[in-house]
Amino acid sequence: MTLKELERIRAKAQKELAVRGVEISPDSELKPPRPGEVRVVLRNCGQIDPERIEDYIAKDGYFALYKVLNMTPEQVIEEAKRSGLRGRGGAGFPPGQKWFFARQAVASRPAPADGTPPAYLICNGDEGDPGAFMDRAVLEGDPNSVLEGMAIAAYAMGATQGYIYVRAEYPVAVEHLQTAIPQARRLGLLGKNIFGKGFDFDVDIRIGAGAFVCGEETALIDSIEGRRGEPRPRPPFPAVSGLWGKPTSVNNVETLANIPQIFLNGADWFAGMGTEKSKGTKTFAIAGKVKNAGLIEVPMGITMREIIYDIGEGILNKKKFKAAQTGGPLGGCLPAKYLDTPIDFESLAAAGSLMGSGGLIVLDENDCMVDVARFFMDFTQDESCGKCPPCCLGTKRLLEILTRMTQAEGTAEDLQTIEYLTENISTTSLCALGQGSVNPVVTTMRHFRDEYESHVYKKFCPSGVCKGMFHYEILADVCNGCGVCRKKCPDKVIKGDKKVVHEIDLPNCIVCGDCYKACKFDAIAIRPGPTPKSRLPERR
Amino acid sequence: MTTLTINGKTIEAPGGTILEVSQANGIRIPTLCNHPALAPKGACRLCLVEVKGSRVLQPACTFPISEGMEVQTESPKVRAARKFVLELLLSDHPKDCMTCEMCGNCELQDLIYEYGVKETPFVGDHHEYPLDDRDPFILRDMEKCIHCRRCIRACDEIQAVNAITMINRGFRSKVATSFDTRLQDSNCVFCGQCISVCPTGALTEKDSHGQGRVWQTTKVTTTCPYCGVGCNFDLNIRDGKVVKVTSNWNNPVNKGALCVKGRFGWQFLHSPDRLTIPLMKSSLWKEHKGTEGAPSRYEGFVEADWETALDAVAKGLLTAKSEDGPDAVGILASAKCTNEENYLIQKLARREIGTNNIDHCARL
Amino acid sequence: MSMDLLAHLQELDNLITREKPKGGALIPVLHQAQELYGYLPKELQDYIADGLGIPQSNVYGVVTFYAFFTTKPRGRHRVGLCLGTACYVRGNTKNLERLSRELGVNAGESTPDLRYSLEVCRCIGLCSKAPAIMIDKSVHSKVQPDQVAEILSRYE
Amino acid sequence: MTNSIEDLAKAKAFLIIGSNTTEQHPIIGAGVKRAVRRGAKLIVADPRRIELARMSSLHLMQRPGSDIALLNGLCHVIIREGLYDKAFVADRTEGFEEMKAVVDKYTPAYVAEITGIPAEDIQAAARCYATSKPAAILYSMGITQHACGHATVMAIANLAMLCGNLGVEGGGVNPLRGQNNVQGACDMGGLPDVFPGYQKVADPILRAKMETAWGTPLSDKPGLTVVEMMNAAHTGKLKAMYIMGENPLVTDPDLNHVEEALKRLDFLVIQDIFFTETAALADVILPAAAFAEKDGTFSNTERRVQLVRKAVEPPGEAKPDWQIISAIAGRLAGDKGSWEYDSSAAIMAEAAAITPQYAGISHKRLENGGIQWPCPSADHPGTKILHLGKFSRGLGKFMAVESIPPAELPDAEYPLTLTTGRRLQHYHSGSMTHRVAGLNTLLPEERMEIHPADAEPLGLADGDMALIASRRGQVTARVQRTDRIKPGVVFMTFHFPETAVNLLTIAMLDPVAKIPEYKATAVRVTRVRS
Repeated sequence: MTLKELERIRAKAQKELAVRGVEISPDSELKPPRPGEVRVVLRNCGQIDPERIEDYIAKDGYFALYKVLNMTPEQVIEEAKRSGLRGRGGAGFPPGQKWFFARQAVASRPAPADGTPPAYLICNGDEGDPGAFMDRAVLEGDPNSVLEGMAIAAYAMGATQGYIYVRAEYPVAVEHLQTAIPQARRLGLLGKNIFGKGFDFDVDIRIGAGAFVCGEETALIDSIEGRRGEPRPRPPFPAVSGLWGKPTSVNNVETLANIPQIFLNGADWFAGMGTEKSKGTKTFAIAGKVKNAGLIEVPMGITMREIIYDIGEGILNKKKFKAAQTGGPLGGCLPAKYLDTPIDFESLAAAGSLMGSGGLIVLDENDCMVDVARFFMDFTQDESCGKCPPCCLGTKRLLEILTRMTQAEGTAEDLQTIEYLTENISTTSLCALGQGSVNPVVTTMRHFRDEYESHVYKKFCPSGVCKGMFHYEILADVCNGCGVCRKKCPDKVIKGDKKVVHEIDLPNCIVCGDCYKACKFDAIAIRPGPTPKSRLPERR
Repeated sequence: MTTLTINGKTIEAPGGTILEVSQANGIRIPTLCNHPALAPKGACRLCLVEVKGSRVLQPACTFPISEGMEVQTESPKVRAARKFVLELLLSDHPKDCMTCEMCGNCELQDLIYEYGVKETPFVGDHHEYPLDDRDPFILRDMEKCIHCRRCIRACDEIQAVNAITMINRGFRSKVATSFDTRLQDSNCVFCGQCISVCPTGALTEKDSHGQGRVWQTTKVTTTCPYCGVGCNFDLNIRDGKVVKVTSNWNNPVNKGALCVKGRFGWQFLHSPDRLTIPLMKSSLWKEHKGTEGAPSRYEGFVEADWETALDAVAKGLLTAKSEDGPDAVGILASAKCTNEENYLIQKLARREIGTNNIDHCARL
Repeated sequence: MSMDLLAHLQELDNLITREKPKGGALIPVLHQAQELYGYLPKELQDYIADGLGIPQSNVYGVVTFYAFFTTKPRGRHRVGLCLGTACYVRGNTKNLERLSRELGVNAGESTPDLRYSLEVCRCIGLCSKAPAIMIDKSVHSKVQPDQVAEILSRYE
Repeated sequence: MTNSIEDLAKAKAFLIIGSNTTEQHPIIGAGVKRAVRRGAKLIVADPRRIELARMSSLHLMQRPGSDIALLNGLCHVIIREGLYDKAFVADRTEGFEEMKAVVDKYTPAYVAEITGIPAEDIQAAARCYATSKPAAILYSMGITQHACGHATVMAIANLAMLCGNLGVEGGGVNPLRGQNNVQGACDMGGLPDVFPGYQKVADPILRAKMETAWGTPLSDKPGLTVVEMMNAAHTGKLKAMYIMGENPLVTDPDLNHVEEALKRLDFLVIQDIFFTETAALADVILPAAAFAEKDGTFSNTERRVQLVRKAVEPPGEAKPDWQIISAIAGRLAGDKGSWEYDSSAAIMAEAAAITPQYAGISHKRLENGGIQWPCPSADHPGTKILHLGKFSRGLGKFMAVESIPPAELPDAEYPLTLTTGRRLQHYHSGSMTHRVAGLNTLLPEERMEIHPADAEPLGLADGDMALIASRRGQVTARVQRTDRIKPGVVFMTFHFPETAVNLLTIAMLDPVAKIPEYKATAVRVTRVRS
């Protein structure tokens, strides 16, 4: 492949794409850009056919790689650093740094005699955070941008073999990569002596098998090596001793998808976006109790209010905003008072949460924060690898306490024990999963302690979630006897004639909540105390 | 040389981990998953220390020292963290130390004691496994397993057998064979190396249960009587009887490793079948003593006193020598006996009988 | 060697010879072996262990670590209910209760006729379509409890 | 062993021939496995697919008794392809040309015919061994227990010298000795032709030295070996035997012959810790102490002399063998005083004084760990590797040897070849291990390994009882069908007296080493109707 050929392919493909066009399916989570959005990572998603490398080239694909191969690796690392790009996987560590350390490690050891690669570049596509799906969107919609990013990263750090680790839960993403990689090879954009610059690089796909912890880089490395994905203590860092003991850089999908753009448009262009410490754009997956859920990409520093109310068009059925859960299971729940703080790595961390991979789940007044904490603890506990006691046993104990609380069995000591556990788990656990696992609990305890106390002291779940800790009451002064609730009630325990105030036959009410959801006049209220029939849901 | 400070004390070391350097300088750091014969794992979190500039506590067993590093191994923060980990471990551990085979020889028990853990503040599920006594020699009480994986690593790093591994994930994980079968149904070779590194009562020598507490037994280092490798091990003795064989880690031949015969093949010593008194053919006894003699448990043999037996032996050998010459006598030394004994018996043959008809089963 | 191992022995052998030279072959082999046989019984795991020169225990350790692998036969149709955050707060637990009732099995189990197996999965990235259910490779978004029966009926 | 057990970690390649290392020498076996996992190459030559074969880069399944052909074949390829260590051969050896001339006809094709190993495997093995340095050769009874055992050992030495693998760390020719102190028993002169330290009884100077030391004239006529003694007893030349700690009625070849021989003795003394099969034929039985009941030393397979310490009292009136021997010798000498030793340390002191290799060894020194002989003086650290820099005889001599077929080849009447060996769970005649309950649980009875291809026509299913007959006797054993073993070969151990495999074996001896041919006996197998 030469620049000339690449340009010829681009010209041809651009014409052809203009005629053909590509339309987005209406139910896609990726709607056309909304006001306030700036698309860098998602720019091609839905704009091109992901299974045609020519389409990607039409959008200047692989021109960044050509440019990079005419620079020295040191210059590439410098440029990446200058752009201010920080890892999008969660920790926010600058990829340029990772490449730099890896490159040093490669230089510090003799070239392998057995012909094995001197170093590896791994693309972490094990997008495990519940509520985050931007990596899937990119891998499905624009796989080549990730491959090009990988090639550039590999050149910078000195790797000749790359692995892209994708969740088994993403079959389409895998398919599209399985198409994209051979296409890139055929055009000589992967393989030996790329662009005749003597740079070799190829990519293999590794499919995950359902273990959240494999998102942690050392666990991911073990998994690629064919073992149980159990994090190892660092040091040694992967940059020094990673995959099969070789220097290795693990970068996240979104991070790598940014790279080609940075080298096409220059570090300054990228650094021009975002805040002082967090440059560029960030994708967010908005979901939960928000009207216009979906995937967006916005400049760093935008406020949560803009995301939820402007782009997300506000809360579903006129409910009140209670909290935004950001950063997945290792992130936290932020109350209304943070709506106007600009979102970047620092501010979220300061608030006790995490940028994470950019999941943003909106919770409303009917979400119980104790139950949400229990939900996340159930998740991390289930996903804990079991290697170190603080995570394996600590999260188990936390889960047990939170479960008791949501079952009206919480005690005052439990509140202290929770604090004791969270404090120590975060400082003694081996890996980020264990250390961060407590954040959902810590943040809800900090911002919604009243809900915990209500559960413990009043045995009352004010949000009407924890079965057996509340009941419904029809407010006589509000009910207009429209009868909607009566019709909705599955067990037919709501009595009342048309236009007459209705009444719930409490002893027989199973507290399913259908009436509460159905009532358009907020005439049904959540009250303390269980009903005889309100049973507990089975817990897994 | 690297200079660092540990607990304010300036230390120079050529390199290594915080744990190694601390130990070399007489600073004790508690460990559970660490074992001198195994590669460090950093899993149990007992050896956590404060490293200045690091957000979280770091495991001393894997953390390499570096120039100017400042380490605290006993700060309140560190001790609190270790106590926390111990409380967690205790929340999923039987509290039957009084009847536990390892009582007094249990690393967990010692640390629970040292860190003053009286009661665990955590109530909740704990593992419930039946005592696994389906196999010979090795008794597995997985409720006492603290998941330090020393057994798994010994089976892998020392024996290269890999009969056991960690199965399942998180709280459900367990040390087991493929499909959690009996050891007999796996490729286990019953070397017992797993027992030798287990810090608790999870893995113990089945045949030694109740035979003696660690403080009731004495250890005698000796050389294995089986194959030609010449492994060393420690005989554990109580009341003049061998009750157990344990690894002897510091010898160049086997470095603590043993095979099934070396570790478990000692029971023949106290077999009721042992010969305990000289025996003579009844007829021979009569010839010498003119009496019937005391019947023995072996047909055709009577029990003899040493004097008579030895005289009879001397007479028998001398008769053959005098009647048919020295080479009418043949003597077999033994590859099972000591050098000294083999020296003596060949000297006996050559010097007292005057024959070179001396051999042993070297070739068998 | 039992019949059901012999069933795809040729493919299995090819697969092992193809993957073995690459590093870290075990997980790819397990993936494809599970495709071939539907599940990973001991005999199959031991055969793979032998073929790749990996201890049997390690293979089992890996199989039981990853949620995706199963040692029990699974239904023709894999009903995956997402309990990621979005789906959870959007009430997918109700759908789970309904699914269990309709199929008469708990999460992680298969129907006796091996038509369906019910699995709970952690976020399949369909958050904007929550609550979501994935059956085999097709997605059902914004599912309401009363739709469950009808959706199931589409899978023979 | 020319080298040390620790050394194995440094080997880049192993050739393991006639040794089921992980079962017979488990700790060395584990060392080999660790080395292989770290990337060392492994060639296994064995008629059975033993555990190590499964992790080997090459498994050569030779016919029992065809080892010389194989080894010569390896030398042939290495010489033909110029892969040998020319400097080493030139500077440190002699007889290369003669050897070259002999191995010349052992082309891979020719060797393939004799051994049944594919020619290309023979070439691959030769290249592998020659090109990875250092490379260690491990062998055991699978080599020595043949009528051609001694010659085979020389063929092994040829191969090692050819590639300069002697006198180097991680290399060497390493026989793995079967018993805990077989090395020591030989060192101490428990052999018919040598005094302690392998000093020839026929050598007048050495004999004179011993005569002075012991103050009496000594016989210059080399004595009889075990099997020769049995023959002599059979023919009436041998009248009396004194047997210490051995059980020939299980362990020796051609047991019917042995039993008859022992019965014909006028006088038999057995000194043991158990009432063995042989003891039943004795006139006097003397109860001895076991290893844990006495002090002394064992010498292991790497020539390391190590302490054995008394931990418990012998049962009843049993005594340490050394005390019994002195008591008898004193009576024979007619002067008990002349044979009184106050400790086994004192005996070692006397032995060390006349055994050059042990000159620097004393119990006191051994307190701080074993010492590998040769250890010529009290300040000598011992010798980890033999032949460093130079061979004991100066130049290493290539000994050209021709392939010699086993004494008894399979024929129409006895179509299968029986090869015998050991298993992990039991030991020798089992007098010790059969008294350990757990070991019996793990391996309760003998099982004859036979290839399905041989078992099928005989109608033998797994677990059937089979009658195994040779020209000398017959036994019955349970059948284990397995492709672990080469077709045409069956395998049994001698651990189970009730299945005394040595009723079958042939007392054919190696002309030099006088080792019986345990590893190749022609047998016939038939199904036993139950």
